Amino acid sequence: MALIVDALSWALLIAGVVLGITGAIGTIRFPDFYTRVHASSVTDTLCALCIIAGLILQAGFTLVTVKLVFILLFLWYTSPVATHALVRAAHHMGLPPYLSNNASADAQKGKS
Amino acid sequence: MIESLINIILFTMLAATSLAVVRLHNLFAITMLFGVYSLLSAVIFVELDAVDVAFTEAAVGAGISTMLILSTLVITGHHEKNPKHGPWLPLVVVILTGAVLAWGTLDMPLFGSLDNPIHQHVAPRYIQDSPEEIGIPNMVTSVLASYRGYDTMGEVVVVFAALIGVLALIGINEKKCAKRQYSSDERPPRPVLQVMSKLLIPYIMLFALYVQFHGDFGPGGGFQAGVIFAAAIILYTLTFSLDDAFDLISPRVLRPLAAIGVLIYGGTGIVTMLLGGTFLNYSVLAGDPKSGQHYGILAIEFGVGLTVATVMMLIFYAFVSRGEKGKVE
Amino acid sequence: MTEHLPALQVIIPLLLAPVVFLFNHARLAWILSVLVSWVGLLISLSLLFAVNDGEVIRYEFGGWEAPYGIAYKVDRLNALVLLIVSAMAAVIFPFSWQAIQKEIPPSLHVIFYTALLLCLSGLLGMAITGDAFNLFVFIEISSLSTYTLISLGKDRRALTAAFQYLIMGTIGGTFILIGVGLLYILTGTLNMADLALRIGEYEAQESRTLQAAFAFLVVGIGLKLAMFPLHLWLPGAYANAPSVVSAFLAATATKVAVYALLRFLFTVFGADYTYDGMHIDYLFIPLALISILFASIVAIFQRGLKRMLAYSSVAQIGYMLLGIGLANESGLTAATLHLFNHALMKGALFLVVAMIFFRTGGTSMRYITGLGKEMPWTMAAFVVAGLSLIGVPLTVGFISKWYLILASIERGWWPITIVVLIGSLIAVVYIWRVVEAAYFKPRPENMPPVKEAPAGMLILTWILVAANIYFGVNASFTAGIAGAVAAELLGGGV
Amino acid sequence: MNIDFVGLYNYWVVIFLMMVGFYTVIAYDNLVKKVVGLNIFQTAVFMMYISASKVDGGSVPIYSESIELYSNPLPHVLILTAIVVGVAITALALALIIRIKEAYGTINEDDIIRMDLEEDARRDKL
Repeated sequence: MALIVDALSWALLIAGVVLGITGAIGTIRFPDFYTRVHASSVTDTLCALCIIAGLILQAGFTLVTVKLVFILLFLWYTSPVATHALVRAAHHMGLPPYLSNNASADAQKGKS
Repeated sequence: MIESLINIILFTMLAATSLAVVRLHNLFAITMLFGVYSLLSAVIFVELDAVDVAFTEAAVGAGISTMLILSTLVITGHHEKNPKHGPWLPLVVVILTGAVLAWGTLDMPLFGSLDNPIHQHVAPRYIQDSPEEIGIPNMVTSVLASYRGYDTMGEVVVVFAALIGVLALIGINEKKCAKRQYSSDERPPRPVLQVMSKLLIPYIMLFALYVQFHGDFGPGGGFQAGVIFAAAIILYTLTFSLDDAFDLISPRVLRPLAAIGVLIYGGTGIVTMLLGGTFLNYSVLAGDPKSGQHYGILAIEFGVGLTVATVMMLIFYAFVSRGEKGKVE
Repeated sequence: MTEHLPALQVIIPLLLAPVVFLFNHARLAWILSVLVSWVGLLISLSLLFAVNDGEVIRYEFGGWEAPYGIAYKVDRLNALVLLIVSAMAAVIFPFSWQAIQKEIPPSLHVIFYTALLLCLSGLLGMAITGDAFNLFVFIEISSLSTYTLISLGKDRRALTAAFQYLIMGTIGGTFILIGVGLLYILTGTLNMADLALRIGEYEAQESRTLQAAFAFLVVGIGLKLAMFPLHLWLPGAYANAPSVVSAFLAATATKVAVYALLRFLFTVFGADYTYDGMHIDYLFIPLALISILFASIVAIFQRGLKRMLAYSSVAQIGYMLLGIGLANESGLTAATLHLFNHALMKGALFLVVAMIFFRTGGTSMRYITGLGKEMPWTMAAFVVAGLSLIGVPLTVGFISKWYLILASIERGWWPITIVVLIGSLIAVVYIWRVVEAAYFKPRPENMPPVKEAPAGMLILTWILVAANIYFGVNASFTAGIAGAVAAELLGGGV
Repeated sequence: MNIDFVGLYNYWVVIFLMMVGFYTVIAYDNLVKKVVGLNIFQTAVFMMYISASKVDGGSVPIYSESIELYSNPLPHVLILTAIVVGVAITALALALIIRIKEAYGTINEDDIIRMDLEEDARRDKL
């Protein structure tokens, strides 16, 4: 039983780490601001879920579990709002999104 | 082994981040990277067992400092001119100094060894006796509030002095804006943000109270609690408007509270003096020295929390009102 | 209550600052500050008399014994510096009310007094504490309030001067923090007396870490006391701050920094390590000589009176460093004595500047021309204090220089004597420029007529001028204390 | 001399950070960037203290019956104070920068020095 829990927890942790790295790569490699925000949101959601679930399995069911669940809840609550605020601010500043090939020149201008 | 590896990796990341901060020219980007740098420092502090410090660094370095730099950039603009003179002279000075220093470290006591003199002389007393003498498990709080309580009072006065400086320099413009909050085009309503932060703010305040009163048992204390409480009001100001925040907590209320916080701390010391102890000797506050210590720490932590929270809010108000409403008349 | 005197010395101004801020009433703030400064003077006098026979007063905060808690320790050196700071406050605080009416907008008067009280308590706390980290905390209290006070100056340059001082002061403060940290890493304690006991082992080993700590502390404190190549912040800060602030800072801030240097060099590291191990004399003597000559010459060419006096301060700090560098009892006596004497003369000179500003609205040479007839008492005070700065016999300036010359002859380095004399001659030149303009040139046509300064301001300035002469004629009290301090410092021990 | 890499690495990074901060303060003209540099410089010192407080195998200094070995709590207390001092200085410095911007119209040190010199030259003509 302990072995299964341990294996599951490690699987979750590794999945979380992979997702986190994916998000980081996306944030660097994607072409413009909006797509980058999109990439980074992976780390806030599924990556956070996997890592915290993995940690819960590691810690066993104690007070720490409750705290971890709270962390997850607040993370899920706040990061979409923060992303929303970020994108909204960028939109209001007049940053054009990267659309199709003929619009891309404008996007490049807006970014620089 | 794995601990040393984590340690080395984290420190290397910190060094890399600092280089990135220096090499960038957009001040907004520098500020955000500086926030990252602070968070990374906080992680290192956790890894080195300094949880209270990590908490403070995260709240102050990544939170308040970044916030203040951003609100300054709103006023000053965020493009750095290219420096006209070459970087060589400062670079040579810096590399030489660094080399001399690195040479000087070679016979430093090694990292992590229990035999180091730093762990031998004064520290064991705090570790072994403070749970008995003070009666609270968090040794950092014991040392902070009791053994070296006078330093902490100085720290509160430093915060107060910063407030005095900011008020002297930029002041808080309390004049109301002529109703532009929700109607004008440049500042449309923000339903998502406003609803969500309304839901969040009570929890932030609750957490601040928890940190304030749980500081004896876990990481936290007056300083961290004060910053978190101020963060709730800052969030409110950002999602609503400065005028709404002034209606909620007016600077006129906050100003005296900042002074009162310092006076609560000092007053505790005066009371202990009158009761026959030396300044800040809480043991005389009650018949039993241990409960005396408890009352004393409770009182001074409250003073710290009050001053820090009010000063942080006031400084934030000062910066934002300068940006939005211009000079104080 | 007498056993609490060391704590009360610092705590009364420290806690009155928030009280003043709370009442938010300018005149009340001034009255309270004046009362506090006078009470502070009484406390420091009684402390000085209590320790004058060589006794040491200790005070343990929180009731924790010394290396575990923070302790104050008052010996003759502490008491002397406390007396300098609180005596200057006792004269300058009453003076300030009229002076700030013309220099600081009324809405900031309460804030000005809050910052002034914080600065006073910071300086007093630096001068009395026996704990190395507590010293850092009080350095920062005084520095933060000093930046605020300087930035209250009228000209926009006050802002840049305050910013420059903030950057250099923070680097200095951080260097001190590094030095203290290295000492703590080596010994595991922060109490100065305890450090002195535990440091010997590393001194014998020639530990590099200890040498680094020494260097950081000397450079850090050197930034705070405007040691010659690190003095760049000082002229701008003194020249652009409100006049009262310049007077208070010139008379106290650098003195307290010199005290901190003495405390670390002699009490913590010990005279043997300082001179024989680290050869601080080879560093200080050349720096001191350069600063005496260079800063004095630069002072001649300054347009503004305040800037001139600021450069003269850099030169005077050179005399103190020279006294430390000469490494004998007369030299240290001269340095200690000059702390007191320089406070008296610079305090008086800057108060004169404040009065000139009060009546004419400016302090550059243009405004001084022909003032000898219009403001006779003010300019007479300037002349007497100026003579003291030059080092004319029967003034305090002479006593300090006398001991310096004595020390250089004892050490067998008579060329130093010549430099000291040349320094005095240059001082004659820059003081004479002002005297010439004030007495021997007519008032320019386009300048409005001026009246003599108000009696209250004059009386306070003349108290300092009289002290310049009194302690110059009868130096036995101050020289006695300075001599005992010097013997104690060189003898090591705590 | 036998150099212990792991035992001294932290201090070397501390020195590196200090020098990065120091370089930022002296080599750049933008005042905000100087303040950021100052902060990096101070953080480096925090790292030095906290590195020294760590004991191998030690634990967070919060008393618990099951734990024997704790890290040293005293440097934590000192650095808490130092962090607060740091933010106080940052706030004051930024307020000064705002005023400088309003008074000079720029926050570039070179330009400020130039404007001051020009002003001096004008006053000399008077």
